[in-house]
Amino acid sequence: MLTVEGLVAGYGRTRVLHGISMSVPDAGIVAVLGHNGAGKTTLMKTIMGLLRAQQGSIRWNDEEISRLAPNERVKRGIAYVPQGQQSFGQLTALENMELVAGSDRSRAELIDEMMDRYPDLRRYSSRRAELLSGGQRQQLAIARALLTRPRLLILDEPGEGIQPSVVADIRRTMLDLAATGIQVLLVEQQIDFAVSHCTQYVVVASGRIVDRGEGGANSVGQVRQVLTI
Amino acid sequence: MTKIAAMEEGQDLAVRVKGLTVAFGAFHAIDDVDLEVGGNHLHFLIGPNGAGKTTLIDAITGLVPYTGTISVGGRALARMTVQDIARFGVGRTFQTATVFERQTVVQNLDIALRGGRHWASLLTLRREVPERIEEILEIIGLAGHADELAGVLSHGQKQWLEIGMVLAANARVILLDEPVAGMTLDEREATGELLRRICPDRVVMVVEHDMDFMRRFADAVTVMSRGQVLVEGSVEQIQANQQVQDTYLGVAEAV
Amino acid sequence: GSQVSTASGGSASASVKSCVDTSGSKIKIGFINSLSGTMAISEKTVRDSLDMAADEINKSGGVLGKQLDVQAADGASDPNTFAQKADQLIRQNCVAAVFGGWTSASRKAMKPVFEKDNSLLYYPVQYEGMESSPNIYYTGAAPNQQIVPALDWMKSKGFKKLFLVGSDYVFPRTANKIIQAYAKANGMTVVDEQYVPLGGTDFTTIVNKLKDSGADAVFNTLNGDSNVAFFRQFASMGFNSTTMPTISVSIAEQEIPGVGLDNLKGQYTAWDYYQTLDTEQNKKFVSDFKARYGQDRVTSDPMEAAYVSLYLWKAAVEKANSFDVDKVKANSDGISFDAPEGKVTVDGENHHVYKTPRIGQVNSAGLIDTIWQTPSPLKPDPYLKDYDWAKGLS
Amino acid sequence: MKKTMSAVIARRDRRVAGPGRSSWILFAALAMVLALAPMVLNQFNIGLLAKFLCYSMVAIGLGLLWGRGGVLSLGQGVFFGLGGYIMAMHMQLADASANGGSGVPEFMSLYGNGHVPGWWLPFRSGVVTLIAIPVVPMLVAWALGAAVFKRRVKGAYFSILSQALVAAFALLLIGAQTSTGGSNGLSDFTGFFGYVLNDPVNQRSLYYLVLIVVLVMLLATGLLMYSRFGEVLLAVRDTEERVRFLGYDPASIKTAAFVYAALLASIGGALFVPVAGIISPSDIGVTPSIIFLLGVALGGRSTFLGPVLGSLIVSIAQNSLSSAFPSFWSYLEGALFIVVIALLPGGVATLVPSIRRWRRRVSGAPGARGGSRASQTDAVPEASAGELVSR
Amino acid sequence: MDVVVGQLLAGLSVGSVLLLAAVGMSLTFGQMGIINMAHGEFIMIGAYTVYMVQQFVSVAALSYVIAIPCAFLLAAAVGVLLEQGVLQFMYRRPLDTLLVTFGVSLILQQAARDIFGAPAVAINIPEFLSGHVSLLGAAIPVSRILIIVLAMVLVLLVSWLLKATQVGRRMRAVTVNRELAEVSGIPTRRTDRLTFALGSGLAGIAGVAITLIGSTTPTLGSNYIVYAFLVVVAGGLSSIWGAVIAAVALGIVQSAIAFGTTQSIATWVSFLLVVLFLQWRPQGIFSLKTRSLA
Ligand SMILES: Nc1ncnc2c1ncn2[C@@H]1O[C@H](COP(=O)(O)OP(=O)(O)OP(=O)(O)O)[C@@H](O)[C@H]1O
Ligand SMILES: Nc1ncnc2c1ncn2[C@@H]1O[C@H](COP(=O)(O)OP(=O)(O)OP(=O)(O)O)[C@@H](O)[C@H]1O
Ligand SMILES: [Mg+2]
Ligand SMILES: [Mg+2]
Repeated sequence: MLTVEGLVAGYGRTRVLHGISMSVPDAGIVAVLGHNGAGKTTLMKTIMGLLRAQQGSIRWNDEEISRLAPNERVKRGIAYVPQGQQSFGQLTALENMELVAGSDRSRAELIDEMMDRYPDLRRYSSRRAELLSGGQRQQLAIARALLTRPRLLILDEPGEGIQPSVVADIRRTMLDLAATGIQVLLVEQQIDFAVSHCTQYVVVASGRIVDRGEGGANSVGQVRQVLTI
Repeated sequence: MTKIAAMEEGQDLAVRVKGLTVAFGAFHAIDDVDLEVGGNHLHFLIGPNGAGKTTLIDAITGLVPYTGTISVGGRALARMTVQDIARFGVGRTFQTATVFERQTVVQNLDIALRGGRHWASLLTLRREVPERIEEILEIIGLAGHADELAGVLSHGQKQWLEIGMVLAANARVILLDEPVAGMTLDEREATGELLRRICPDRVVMVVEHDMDFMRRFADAVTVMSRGQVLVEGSVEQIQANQQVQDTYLGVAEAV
Repeated sequence: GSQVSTASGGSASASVKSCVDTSGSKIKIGFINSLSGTMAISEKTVRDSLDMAADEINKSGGVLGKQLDVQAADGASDPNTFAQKADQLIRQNCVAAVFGGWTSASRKAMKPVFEKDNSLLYYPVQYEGMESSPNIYYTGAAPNQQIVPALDWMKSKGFKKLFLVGSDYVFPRTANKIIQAYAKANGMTVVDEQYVPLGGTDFTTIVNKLKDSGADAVFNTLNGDSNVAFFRQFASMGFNSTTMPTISVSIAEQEIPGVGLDNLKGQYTAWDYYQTLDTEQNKKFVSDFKARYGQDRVTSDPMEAAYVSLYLWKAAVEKANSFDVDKVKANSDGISFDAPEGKVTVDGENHHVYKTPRIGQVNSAGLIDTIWQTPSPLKPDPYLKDYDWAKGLS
Repeated sequence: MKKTMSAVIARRDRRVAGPGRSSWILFAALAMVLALAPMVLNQFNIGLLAKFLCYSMVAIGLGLLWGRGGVLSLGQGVFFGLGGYIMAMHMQLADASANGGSGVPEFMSLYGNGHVPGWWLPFRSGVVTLIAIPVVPMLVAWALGAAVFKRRVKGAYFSILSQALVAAFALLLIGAQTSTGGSNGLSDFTGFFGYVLNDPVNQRSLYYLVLIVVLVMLLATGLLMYSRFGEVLLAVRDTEERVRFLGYDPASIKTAAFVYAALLASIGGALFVPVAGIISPSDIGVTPSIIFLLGVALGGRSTFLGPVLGSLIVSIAQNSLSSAFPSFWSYLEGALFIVVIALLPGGVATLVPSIRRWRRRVSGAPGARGGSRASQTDAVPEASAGELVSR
Repeated sequence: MDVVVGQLLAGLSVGSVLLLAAVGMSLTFGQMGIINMAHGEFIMIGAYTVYMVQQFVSVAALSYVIAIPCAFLLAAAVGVLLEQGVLQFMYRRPLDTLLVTFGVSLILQQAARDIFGAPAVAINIPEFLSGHVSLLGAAIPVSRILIIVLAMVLVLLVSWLLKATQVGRRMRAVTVNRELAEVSGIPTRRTDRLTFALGSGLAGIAGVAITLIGSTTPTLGSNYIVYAFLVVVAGGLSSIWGAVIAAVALGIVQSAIAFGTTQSIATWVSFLLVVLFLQWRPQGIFSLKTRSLA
């Protein structure tokens, strides 16, 4: 269970988040929606520890983690797929995966599993990541996150720049994961999909939560309305 | 510095690609592609990840070496440098928005506006915000952010700024690499309208994975796959194509 | 301002007014040595012996009854800094005379300053010669008091084929020109002449060349650190003092441990002073120095020449009974001093001093024994005017 | 969105490029102080100040090249040296032929064969010399810049190359002893274009000449910095490849800045010779070339006046501290590099706005967040727009 | 013939010294992007370690055996101090590290001068290292052979570490994308420190070896720094094998020129050759193509 309370954060002197409170329950998907520049990515970065929380608390399974280094948070079971198809450009696709997976045998199997899921990663496993296409890199990023065996997976617009069939696949993966008890925190622009499949949603505007509610197809209209205002 | 005369108003602008091959070692990212993109409409380029769409744009803008010919408005681009192609009037945006993060929005646009002008104009001071930039600021909806550093803009705002820069540079051929990725529905709508507005008298080619967006705005579509052109045609034709559904759209879209 | 006229452009010096203050109980003098940078290694030792001399003089009543007030400057191993600091010492600190400098570059840089300000510099290091300034006294060896005697000695030992190795700067290049001329006139041949950049440590090629050259001796004008690398390479290719005698003109006592006694034992040097000299004055000098700076310290030729320079100035001032530069100069000729190296005498004509050239050999204690010396102090001849073979040199 | 007219004007105002009013006031004050300095300083110190001003010319050029263009040149000594040696050769030849002399500089007869090498001869002419001082270094910089930048050698690569070049240049000078004076360099000058160098009145005139040159350079650099060229240069620094797609050739832009910096360095070197009376390889080697950067960094590398002020401060500090405490100065110099670059990357100049901001915050004045002037924000060169925490 | 062999060997040995000086740098500069101007001073620390060890251990050979790990640790410790104290705040502006570390080098040099004095200190070289062996008719000093071997061992070690171990992968990943590394669960701070310590430690070992051929003075390292940078740059940052080729080529070219002309000209020409080489291959011998615009 991830609980965020009164979170205030920003870049240098500019505040972006003005007191965000929300929580991700032990099972299910929480969708974060909002316009460009609303602060969604900033919120994810703060939860991961890339940005310091100036105020407020971040609790993960009854532990205060807002002072921990990002890699410590990963160790505790939070994984993050940042926006923008990021990967370690100079390393090959395989090295990218080995990097987070360690070296014991079960991990090797896990990598194999990932490559089954995303065949391009197998095909181009020895190509340097920066030479991959945007979509291939995104698949790699998700694979990397899953390799840390997270209990909470944070996805920042995972479908961005991905071909529709793979997006569908990613979504399926996500729903599968959610079904196996992994919590998912999803930033998404595709309101229809996000709202209808999530358990809860929040709408962020100018660094504040302006609306929240239960997920489901019925809520789509409501969210649409909030977002067009 | 060789002077490249920019394309003129009313000139035939069409981008013609013939027998284009881009090879990285033994791997052909683009393999013998023929393509023609005409002016005055929104041309979409879609295809699976890794199909070679970005590489195609790279080739047109002079970033990667290739064999075959690419011409714009009848002029072959081979052997022109990146900057000469840009001066000639070919503008592009990038899959991950690249703007001058530590300069303000106005400065970004001003730099774009000056590209390719006579060097002496670089020695002048910017005494006020040029009219054209004010206009563009309104068009791209960043008037309220004019004095902010581009680095603090959100992802989507940066993409708008990039489009604005291409407009400021007065590009006649505009190649956009996933311009609406990460935008909300209404922002996509706005961007689409924006593209509609700029496309008369220009060639606008958009690479996109957002099918709703494509359906709504595309006048013509080219589908690439594995470095080759799969099909070309209208939105309806594309959607009806079985191959496109298999390799690209997948089940989810078919639903 | 004044333009250069057809009359003498450089004689502005006569009109320069000195600001030296002789009214109080103290008189200011300046020491200028590199305390930082690459030359600090050598020049610091000179500063030490200058300090000692100043203290001695002050203890024994000063100069003309005035205590020496030392103004210290750092030349930072940089000619331009030497020039600037010398100017500062003269015009800002108003010193009566300045002592120091080491490299030719530093001296060349300071020379115009002393001439324009009409002040005095005492320069304590052996050098390449071909110079004499009305405002500088050179208390180190002129070429005829070091290089030429070394060559005479080599000739007497029957060395015929010389291999020259040096650092790439003025002193080695000029010294080697002299050697070439000497060899030509004396039936010797120079089989090769090699230079490394200052501070260079790569001697593989040079030693390979030496091996194939058929030389029977090496004349070494390498500076400082390069000697270490040279002698290491030299030794590891199987050379030693018997298979390939080497005479060095820049290795003094203090450099021996760093170069490595094993590599140097039995090799030859040419100087005018060694710590082992058996004179009363030297015994006192060495023991005073050790008492002051530590028993493990050694003394060397430039240190001694610096120490002597302060006493020579004192003697000239006292003879002139004035600190005035022109008067000191007028009274300098023939001034002599019983130095640790023996009697030294100022030559008023060329501003150098009479000194006794000595060939030394590195002993197993890491000091240098005198194995040959001229019977009496030699008249300095910076331009080698008295040597026929040197006619074409200047 | 509706705005009142005044708000629009105010906004436009802020978007106009150029140094702020306080910079001009500071500039005027600096010019004033330096112009009046000879009234209070003695002759020796005037000479010293002139020398420091010559160094600061190199710094001004670096401010544009490094601060704006992000090109860290460790090789400005090459250009300082070119200017210096060209001037020195002329002065040597002029001295040697004055008073019916042989026309051969003394060191050539001492170390060489007594002939003036052919490539010295053009510099007998004062006109050729005055043309060569700007032209030769600019050509060298252009050739180098065009070659290197065109091949997209940048960042650390360029810095290291430039360092190697200056090392090679110094070696060349030292090696060519008979024609360059070797490590001794060239010194012992009496006249400067017909004027006796040693004359106090002439020395004062020389000081004013140097001062005027510095002020002109400052003005020119300031204008360049805030011109569109300056903005493009900044863009090239941050995202070099991106500007290509807007029709610029980043190599040309960087080369232009490099050539400009070379020009200033060369003039600095040329004036240094009559002022200091000597030029030698140790004035232009690896270390001096890096020390030039210290002043620039201290004053604020991308500010208008920072480089000059910083380099004057460093020169004065070095001069006053190195004699008294030679080892202390080495430590201090090292510490300055560390502290300034690591903690104050914008130089002391950036302290001013942050102090002002702090004062405003303390006094609780409204609009404390306002002033997002471009000139203020980009004074912090590398601090990323989003300062992320790292433990 | 034996002249050619002799010069080739000479070149090889010169090259291996350069390589030794550059191995550590290929980690700190090549991998981390830190332009460590104080690298030469880490070499110097290694050299003085030999001197210090010899104060307690009089058997020369033994003292060298002890000095190698000591030098590694000492240089690594100073490296960690530097990384912790300053460099960790500067990963976002790599070019600035050049100047900061230049400051550090000034301080370390002066400190050495104050502690050990300016003149070269006496170092005892093991008896068996001061001879030479004949190879194909040319003589080559034993110490040089040792240096060649040492350089090769270190290179192999480093390249194995980078390519084949998890630690090595992490080292590379952290420089590529620091933030991404952090959120991927890599302990970036620890990795940085480790990489820098390793690079500095290797410089220390190089220092031990360099006492065999030159003098041990406070400025010892600064003689090698410009060259070491050139070697890494010409080799290409991404690969240590590039540095190997560059160092050996530079060594051989330099020896060849030195044989025909003088050492000064050789030094000068080899600088220019590197500049020209970079004209031809701007990213070094082994370069990576990249798609990114930054
Ligand atoms: N590095 C930064 N430095 C300063 N301000 C920033 C930075 N990154 C973002 N911001 C500011 O924070 C605000 C929120 O940005 P954020 O990236 O969190 O938005 P978002 O909701 O993720 O938008 P998008 O949907 O476009 O990704 C933006 O308006 C922007 O001005
Ligand atoms: N420099 C390069 N070296 C090797 N392979 C490359 C290089 N650049 C691109 N590729 C490969 O070429 C193929 C096409 O890449 P491209 O970026 O054009 O795809 P794309 O169609 O834009 O995909 P996406 O929609 O995911 O952005 C990919 O498989 C990519 O890995
Ligand atoms: Mg976002
Ligand atoms: Mg793409």
